[in-house]
Amino acid sequence: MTTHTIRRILLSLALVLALPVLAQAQDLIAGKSFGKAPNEILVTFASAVDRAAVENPANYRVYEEQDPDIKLNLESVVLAEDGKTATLTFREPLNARLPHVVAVSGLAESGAAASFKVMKPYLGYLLSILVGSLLINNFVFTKYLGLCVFFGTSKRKDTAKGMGLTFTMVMVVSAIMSWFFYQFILKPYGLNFLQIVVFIGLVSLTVQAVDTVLRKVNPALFNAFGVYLVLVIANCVIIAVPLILADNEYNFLESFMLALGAGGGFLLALYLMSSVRERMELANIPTTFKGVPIAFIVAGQFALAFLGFSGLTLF
Amino acid sequence: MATDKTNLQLVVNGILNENPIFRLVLSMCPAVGISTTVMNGFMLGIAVLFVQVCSSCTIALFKNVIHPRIRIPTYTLTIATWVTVIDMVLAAYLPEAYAKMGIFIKLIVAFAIITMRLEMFASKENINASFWDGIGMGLGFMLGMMALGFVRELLGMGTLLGYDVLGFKPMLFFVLPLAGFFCVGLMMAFFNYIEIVYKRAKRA
Amino acid sequence: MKSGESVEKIMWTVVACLVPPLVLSVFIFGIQTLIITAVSVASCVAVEAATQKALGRRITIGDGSAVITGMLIAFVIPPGVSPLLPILGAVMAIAIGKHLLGGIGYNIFNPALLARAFLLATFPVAMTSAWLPPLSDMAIFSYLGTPLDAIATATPLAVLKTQGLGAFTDQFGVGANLYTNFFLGWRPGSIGETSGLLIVLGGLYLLYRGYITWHIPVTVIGTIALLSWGFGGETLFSGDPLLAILSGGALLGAFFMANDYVTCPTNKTSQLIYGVGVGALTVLIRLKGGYPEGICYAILLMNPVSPVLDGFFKPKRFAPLQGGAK
Amino acid sequence: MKDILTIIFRLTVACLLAGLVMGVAFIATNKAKKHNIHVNEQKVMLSLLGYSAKNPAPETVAMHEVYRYLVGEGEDLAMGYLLPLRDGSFSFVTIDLAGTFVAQAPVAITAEKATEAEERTLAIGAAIGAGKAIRYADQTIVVTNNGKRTAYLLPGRFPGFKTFISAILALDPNFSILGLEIMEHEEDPGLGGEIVQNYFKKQFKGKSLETVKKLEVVKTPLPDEYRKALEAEKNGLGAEEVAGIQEQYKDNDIYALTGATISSRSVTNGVKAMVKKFAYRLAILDRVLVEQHIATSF
Repeated sequence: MTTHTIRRILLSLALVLALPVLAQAQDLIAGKSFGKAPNEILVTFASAVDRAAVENPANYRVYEEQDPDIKLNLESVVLAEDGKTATLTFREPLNARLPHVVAVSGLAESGAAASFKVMKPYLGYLLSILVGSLLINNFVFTKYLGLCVFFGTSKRKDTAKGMGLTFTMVMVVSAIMSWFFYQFILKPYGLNFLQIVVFIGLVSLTVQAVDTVLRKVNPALFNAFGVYLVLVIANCVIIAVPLILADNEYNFLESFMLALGAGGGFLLALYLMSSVRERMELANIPTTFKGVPIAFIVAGQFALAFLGFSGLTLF
Repeated sequence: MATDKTNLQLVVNGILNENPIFRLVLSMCPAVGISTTVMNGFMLGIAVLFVQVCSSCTIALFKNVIHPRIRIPTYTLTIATWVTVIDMVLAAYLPEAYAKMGIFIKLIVAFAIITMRLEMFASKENINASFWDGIGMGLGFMLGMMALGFVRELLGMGTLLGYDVLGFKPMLFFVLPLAGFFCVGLMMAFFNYIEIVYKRAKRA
Repeated sequence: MKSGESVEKIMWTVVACLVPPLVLSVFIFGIQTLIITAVSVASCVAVEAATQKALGRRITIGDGSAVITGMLIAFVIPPGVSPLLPILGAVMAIAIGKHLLGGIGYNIFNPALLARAFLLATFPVAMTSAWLPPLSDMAIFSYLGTPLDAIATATPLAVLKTQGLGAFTDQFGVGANLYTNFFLGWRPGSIGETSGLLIVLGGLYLLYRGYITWHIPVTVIGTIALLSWGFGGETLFSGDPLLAILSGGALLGAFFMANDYVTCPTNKTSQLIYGVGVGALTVLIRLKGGYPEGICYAILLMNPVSPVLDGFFKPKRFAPLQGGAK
Repeated sequence: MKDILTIIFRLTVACLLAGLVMGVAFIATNKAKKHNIHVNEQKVMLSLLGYSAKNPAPETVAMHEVYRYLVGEGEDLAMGYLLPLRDGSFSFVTIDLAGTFVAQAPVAITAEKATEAEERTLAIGAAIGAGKAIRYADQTIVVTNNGKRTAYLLPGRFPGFKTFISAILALDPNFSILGLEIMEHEEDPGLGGEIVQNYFKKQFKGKSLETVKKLEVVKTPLPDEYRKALEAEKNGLGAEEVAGIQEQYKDNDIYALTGATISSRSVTNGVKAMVKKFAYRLAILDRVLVEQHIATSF
């Protein structure tokens, strides 16, 4: 146990120590990104650089972060007219989903070297988690979770709004708590098998806390939303989110985005469904289909429409 | 209060009158999500049956010592414990089936049906009745899942329990999870129809 | 419906507007398209009659709404598919999409597009590959009985998506020649994707008669053009807006599907927002999504938003208009 | 007050009971779980090598697991391999990025514990000394028969159309592909999901290293006779006939799945990268082993 902990601390220390190296590179490099073509990396230098040195592919060493021993085949480097932006063209397409490391040497007169990471922007990744759980993998229409509550509370728009908002709130709070518990208690001590009990306990606790606080602080709001709180516990989305977080080893921000997206997606689904169901009240629906069966059929049609988002990659 | 129903009536009640999927409209998520084959339905059914029976018996056994104010947390704890147990057992001994169920095994913990049965039945009845009620509910769920699985596997893949029956795949649509919405809706309507016809026949 | 004319008359006018593109497509792809359309229309009418009879309602196949749905289903699926597909599509569109929800005027999603989404999920291979190359010699019977694999080709948008711009210009040319071909319909695609000219003419006639209003078609096409110009190219504002409008089903969707009376909002302001939504989602799916063409899903995704929009801009509860399902 | 005390007391007892039940179940199942996962993997691997229940692997066949690590010291990176030695012990060999031998250190670990990631990390850490950070990279299984190498098994993961695809690739000693098995994927059913079908994944069989290096995806339809040969199990084609057809197509590109070019391309590129990287690294490792006279068990 102890050696393990020490090793972990050492590892993080090594990472921190490596940071200045990366930071140093910042002085020389103003910007870097993957190019529009699949086999390009664009590098912008902070100041004008020696053209001959920049355009010499031998000065570069580019590899995928996970495979530092395998150098990628750099075909050519072209410096733009402004003398600052260089386009690195490779013989084969790059895998832009993985971070790449570019090490440059012998550039300026002092022979300055720089090593930096090229990867898709992290903010884009966070946003794609949010949009992913909101639309692309909408928990109701494409993951088929939380259906009992979904069908139960989507009859009226007001109910749907109340339920959706309460739900999103509880979801975010409980997901964050679960994340802390998972990262700092369950995982380090090998108690993964207690996941279910701990997560459901945290959810109940959150619901109870929100209930108490709301009752004291804003009784009006409590009267409006209090009834939904009990329903939240019986909803599988709320327990699914922590389980997914644990499975995917998301970090704090990513977990927050996922919870927000899942809650927002649930709210969206509920709201759309409720306005559709209000409209359907006037319709002459066959007796055997009245109520829940027709709601299922409509939800199925929603799911067909949501297939349109499948395969969407935003960033 | 003790139930006046016989054990058999309790079981039949769970399967027909109060079928968790088609009549009580509870625990719909797996009914839509993973009822793609008979085997999936059976496996999840077994897990639910196990959790329902164990939780019902546990609660019926301890009903006198459970403090009424912490009733619900106790139920949740009980269910979560048994779900954890079945989760670990399936992961260890049936890894392939477990992989197919994915997250749904763990989600049994949030099945409204189980909590509801504990609150409405097991907390008031003796162990024997609770056991048979649990069996009825579990079987009702399992049979509902298997009926859905039957339709979807046959129409979607042309197989039953993995054996090729039709020799061709009629409509891929039915194995897509979203077809679950349509299948559940149509089957529910079908059972409503049967009920109407049955009542009419009884009156006549 | 703004004009005081009868539902039947409007419906049959719409049908008439859809006939010229159909006739043209017979010359482009052969008699196959006519067979598919006939099967589709016949099965829609049959399913409508059967469901109405089973539900004990008045049979209204004479009003032309089922005919329109049938034609539109045929217009949005590849012409090389088996005739079984439009039959299944008809069941989805008419029985499940329309009559279970209360019949004409009460459907939430556009029935023809629902059928397309359903078929695409059920027969992904046929629905994405059974396109026919345009005939060069007017031999309209050429493809009859030929196995699908031997003739299947790819639509311009699919080529653009999977093989890039280079392959696209190789196959379909550049500049004025490309636009003319696309405008006249000389390219692989579904019936509704072929001749932009005839679709626009049909749409303009409906506008002239006052059967549809300009709000939705203009906003849909405008948004598609604007966003494709902005984001469709290598750099910002270098996309090709004209190509974006002419390729795929953008025109058919804008004129004949997005403004279907039942599934679009009734209020003018909501219609404008709705049109922008359809256009934006179309471009989003085309550029970033998993499918080459997005207008089908864009309209389906905006359909359930229309009651929400109407609720925002028209505080009074409204009753669905009678009739007008397309 | 008394009420609260009773509640707390009963809740504690309930939690203890629940903990007891779960703990017992955990202890009872944990070993079986690990064992079964291992057995499953072995089964897939053996089937890739052509062994099955009817045709079991002979006793002389052995699998040797080689774990690759990234070793970091300050900002320098190097490759580290945990190798099983002929005498049954383990050794950690560090090779720098240019391919020169750096260090060798004996690792105190048993064969059984070597299969567990945590145990390995601890043992290697102890062996190479402080100041160095290690990160697990991947694992290769070298298969020997009577001490001669017969195959390499490479578990790998690469991006697909939707999420990651994980697969096991089997190579012969000349790096020709013996087989490919898709373990996990989330591609669309009916489209990209078809990558698990024999008519797709068996196309990779028999491709030599040279072919794989240039492997592309073509959109022409899969020829009928080839498809029949690929699905020989289903239609009972004779082994010789199958071999003949396979031979004829062995240098061809991969025929894309209809409607799922992106998934087909993902798998092809993934396989390509796996084979190329492995061939490159193994050449270096083998050279170092010979130079340093390290007697590995394979």
